[in-house]
Amino acid sequence: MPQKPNRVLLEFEKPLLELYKKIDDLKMQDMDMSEEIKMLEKRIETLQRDIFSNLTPIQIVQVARHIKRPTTLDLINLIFNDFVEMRGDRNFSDDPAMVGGLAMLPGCKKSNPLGETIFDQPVVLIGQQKGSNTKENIKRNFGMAHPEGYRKALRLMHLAERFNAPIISFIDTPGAFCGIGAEERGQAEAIAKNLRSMAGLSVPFISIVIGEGGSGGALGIGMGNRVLMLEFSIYSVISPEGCASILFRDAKKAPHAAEVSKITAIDLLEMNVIDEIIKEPVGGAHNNYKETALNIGSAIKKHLSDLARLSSRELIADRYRKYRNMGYFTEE
Amino acid sequence: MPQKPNRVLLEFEKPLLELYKKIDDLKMQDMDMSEEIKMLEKRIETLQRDIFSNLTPIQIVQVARHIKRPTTLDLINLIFNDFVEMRGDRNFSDDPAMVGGLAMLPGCKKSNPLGETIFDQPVVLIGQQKGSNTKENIKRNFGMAHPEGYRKALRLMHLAERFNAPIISFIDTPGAFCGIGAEERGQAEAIAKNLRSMAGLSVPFISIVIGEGGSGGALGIGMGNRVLMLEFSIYSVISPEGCASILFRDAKKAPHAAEVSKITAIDLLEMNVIDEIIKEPVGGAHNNYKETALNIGSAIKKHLSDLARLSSRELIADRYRKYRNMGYFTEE
Amino acid sequence: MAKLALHQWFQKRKLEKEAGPASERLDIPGNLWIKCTKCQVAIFAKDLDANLKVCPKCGYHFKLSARERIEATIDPETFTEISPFLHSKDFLGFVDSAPYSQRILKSEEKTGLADAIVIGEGELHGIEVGIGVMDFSFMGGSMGSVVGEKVTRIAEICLDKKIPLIIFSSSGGARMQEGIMSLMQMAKTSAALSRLRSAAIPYLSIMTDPTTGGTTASFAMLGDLNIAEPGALIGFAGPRVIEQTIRQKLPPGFQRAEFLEKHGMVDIVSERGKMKEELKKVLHFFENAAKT
Amino acid sequence: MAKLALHQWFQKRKLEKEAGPASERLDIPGNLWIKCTKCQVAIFAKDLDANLKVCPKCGYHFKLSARERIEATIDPETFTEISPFLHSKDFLGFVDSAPYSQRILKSEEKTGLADAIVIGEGELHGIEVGIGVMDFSFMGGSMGSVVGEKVTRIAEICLDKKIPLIIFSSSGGARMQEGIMSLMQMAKTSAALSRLRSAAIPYLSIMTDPTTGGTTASFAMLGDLNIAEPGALIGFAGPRVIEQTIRQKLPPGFQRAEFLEKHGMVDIVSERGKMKEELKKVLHFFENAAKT
Ligand SMILES: [Zn+2]
Ligand SMILES: [Zn+2]
Repeated sequence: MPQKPNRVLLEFEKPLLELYKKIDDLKMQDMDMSEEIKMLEKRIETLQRDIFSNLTPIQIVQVARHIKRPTTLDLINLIFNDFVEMRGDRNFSDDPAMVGGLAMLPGCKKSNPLGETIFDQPVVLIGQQKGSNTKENIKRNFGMAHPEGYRKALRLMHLAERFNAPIISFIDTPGAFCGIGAEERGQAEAIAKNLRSMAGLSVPFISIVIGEGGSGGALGIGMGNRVLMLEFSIYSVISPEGCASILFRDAKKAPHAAEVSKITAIDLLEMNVIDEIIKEPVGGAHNNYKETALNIGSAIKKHLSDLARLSSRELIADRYRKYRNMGYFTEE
Repeated sequence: MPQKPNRVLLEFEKPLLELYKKIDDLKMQDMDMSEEIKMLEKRIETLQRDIFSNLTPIQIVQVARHIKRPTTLDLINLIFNDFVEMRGDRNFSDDPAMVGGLAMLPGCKKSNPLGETIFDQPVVLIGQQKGSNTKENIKRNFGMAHPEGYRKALRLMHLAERFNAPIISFIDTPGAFCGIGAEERGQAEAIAKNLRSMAGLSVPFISIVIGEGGSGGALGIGMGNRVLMLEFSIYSVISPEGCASILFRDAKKAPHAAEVSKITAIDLLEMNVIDEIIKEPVGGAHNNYKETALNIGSAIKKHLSDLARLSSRELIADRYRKYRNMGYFTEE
Repeated sequence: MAKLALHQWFQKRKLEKEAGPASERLDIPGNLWIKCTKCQVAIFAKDLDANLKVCPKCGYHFKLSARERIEATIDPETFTEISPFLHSKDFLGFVDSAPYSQRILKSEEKTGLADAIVIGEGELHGIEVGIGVMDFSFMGGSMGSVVGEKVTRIAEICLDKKIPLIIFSSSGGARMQEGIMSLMQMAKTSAALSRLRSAAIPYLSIMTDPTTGGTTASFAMLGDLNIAEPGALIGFAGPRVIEQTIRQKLPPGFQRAEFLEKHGMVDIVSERGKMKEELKKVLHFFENAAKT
Repeated sequence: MAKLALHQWFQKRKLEKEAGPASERLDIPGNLWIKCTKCQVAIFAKDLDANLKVCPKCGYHFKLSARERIEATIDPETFTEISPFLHSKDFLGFVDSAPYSQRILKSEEKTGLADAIVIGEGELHGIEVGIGVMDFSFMGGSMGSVVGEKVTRIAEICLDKKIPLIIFSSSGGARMQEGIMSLMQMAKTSAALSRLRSAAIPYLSIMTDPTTGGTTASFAMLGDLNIAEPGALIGFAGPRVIEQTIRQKLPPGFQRAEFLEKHGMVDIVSERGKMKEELKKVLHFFENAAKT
């Protein structure tokens, strides 16, 4: 007997529940119901498309944090070949909340007089790593890195620079971890040093927010020449809950905080904080890992090919210009 | 009533005891005995000169470890001006067994067409720090640094490089500390990284063994373009006691181990491991801090002025040549 | 008063001083006597000022305003303010208990500053420097677009003129009313410092009470020397946030300047009274290193 | 046999294999059956060899000789040994329970090696590499002048030919019979690696059981990737020295490869059977990075 799928539906996806149930029922029957099932699946897709094209900011927050949302390692394994994970900061420990290593990006294109060559591009990868269940999340500290995570990332960035490989960072964290050990070992120092170092990197650097872009913890690996965001991911200086409880003195006002703080991909594109939005499959990235990976892979290739035209000096200047221009003020 | 001085005499200095006692007695008397005292002091000096010109290796070990021997900070304060101590490895902690900072070396000379200019040379200082009594020694961990000590030293070396200041290191350690924390935080990694980094330093670098040069812990800050040694200091791959108990299976054979391992300044000069021996005052460095500091200061100035003629590239090449040539082997 | 440049303010203050008691004194409760926050002793206001606002009894360091800090640090008559008329923009139309635009106006009135930092050029014991001084009384020293822009400008000026940069931090972190833009100021300021570093221009960071959040995790931690005032609270997360996260009390002294020194993040903890002398020694070193 | 270069040894071994059972087998007690050091299970010698000397039951990694390691790592018929005739010199005239010169001779006879490392060039999955392999059975893999010189030579060759360097370490540390000169090999080898690093030539360090002392505190820890075999003891000080210093028992797993991985010192802990594949992936990355 076929098992019922382990679906995690968000509050606003509840309208889908009935349709899913119908499909499940049809599948239990002895007769061939594949035609009916197909029709139902189409209706689900239409409904999903409908729902996901009208999400409120707080609903996007929920999608961005979805327990089944593809993680950094999920995407790495789908997008790249021959991933070699590298561990440790060479100082204190290996932080499971931050992963990274070497990999090959297949299918890159280079134009030359004779036409186009297709080749595998060596890249250095870094990213925060969440778990897909509670046990994994505990091991990964819910994607909240300690200073040693940021120092591991920095080690990998310097390695990339030495060997002239582009860097791709995957951002997915509620924030850098807050705790006694993190403060003792210099969480602020680690992030600050990463920011300064990223500014000076001589290789192409692309950062992609794939879920939660939580404040300094996200930015700590996020100063790419290009910053991309998955359609239903968020990027903010503070979580909507944190913002609500500090500024509105009421954690329940998180939906309002999400609204006014402008943390969705569309808002950030408008403010030029990010460069491109990467489309998600119908129903969100968790509904189709492969399609998500495909979309991200294409975006990486496009931007890498753009950045390949810049010299080291130009890459640094490009990055400086980008961040130099951030801010709104008047001068009179 | 004048106090009796707090003298620490080594076993082989015992012949001096009687003379010291006589002086003390004379000082207690009501009459003016200064002439007699002067004579006795002369006899002491002669005897000291005699004793110290015939020290065995294990006796030199004792002088090198003398509790009253001037420490790194003692010497820094006597040789340099405006010392600014800098703390911390920006990673984990500040290691009191390793000190360092910025200072000015007064009285440096530069030749130019119009004659000689005298100027203050900015230098970056690093060194292991022992205590002058048990309490201080506990605070300083007897001059045995943890990985964070080596990482602090590395931070200072990189700072020196960035600002084009020569580096002077003072070596005085029984060795890098052996313990659980030291292993956990990568004692071997920290020392190894320092060795590689020192090899590539673009600024003049002088290392001076001022007391105990204990193995990798000493070398971890000791890869100068010039390596100097105070007359009664030692430099070895393992302590005589360690060598005796491992190779001769009897810790009491330390005097023999000291003998055969060739660990004194004269031995090391012969093997070209060091470049110069700095004379100590009569009776050893602990008998006259000022004279010791003066001698070290002169040596530093001489070698700095030599090294000032080399470009960054030449400094690195000079250092490479120096260490590249170390070793005895045959090839047939 | 909001649009008063600092040199004008000094001028005004001089006139006021000559005319009678400075009106700024009025915002200290009781005017003449001040109770020490730490040891509770009553201190005559004039004595406290004469002691650079350090309690003569217990050594507690009261907060200094940006102007007081500049007076205590830069040689008299040598300070020139830069970009005094940069103002925040309420580009999100952000309203919490009050609209952001009103908050800004209120802070301007209260402090006489245009935002939470003053930047300028001046001399310290005769050595030319670029300086930035944050002021906690302007919205808790929070970093928004103006703080980020001014830190970047003074860094660029130092790069251009090849003079050292000194920044005194005092900040509760990012200015949430500017959303993601406040976060991006961390990237912007760190990028500016990256250029200084590549050009071997010295940068001294002095952290005062309190320095937390995005300020600590960007320019405040990036000094060639990191210096702190005694007892200053310095951290990534604020202590309350950490207590909520780990659900336990924090040990005494946690996140204080001395704690950071012990943990390797700060080179020097220097009393306010000795700070200028300490800076002079360091600047003198760098000045001579650049010459040789 | 002491003066036999490795390619000659391979040749000899090939002949012996064709002629009958290899004489080297005789030094394994009982010849046919070997008891696992860890799980005590009896393993048929041929099976152990076929499994790269990893216990099929518990995964315990027996030590490999330099020659076995090269066979397991470098493509057949591609290895060329370099400097096979470098010999230690007893320049101190050092005598402990035996004169150093006699110890060397004995080790040469026992191992068929000239010192505790073999270096050479070869291919790994078709990628040209320089390789150094230490052999613990030669005076505990201790590093004296010859080890230092050979590590330096192979590094210089890799620099010259722009090919990656791979070193398998297995060492008790410095060779005390060479006094200070053994210490100086740490400086010498690290300086050679500094040149490789500046030239962006990849260096992979593989630490096998045991790697301690001066070897760990120099070239073994300096890989662009640090790799280790499971269960390998890796440390600065040996466990006995630490126990004597701190006067307490060490926790289980202390200083083992997995411990170092947890503490951030090792990138990859790789089983012997997967090592070559792992190295291939890494080398492939670097080869392509150098091209683009
Ligand atoms: Zn007080
Ligand atoms: Zn077994």
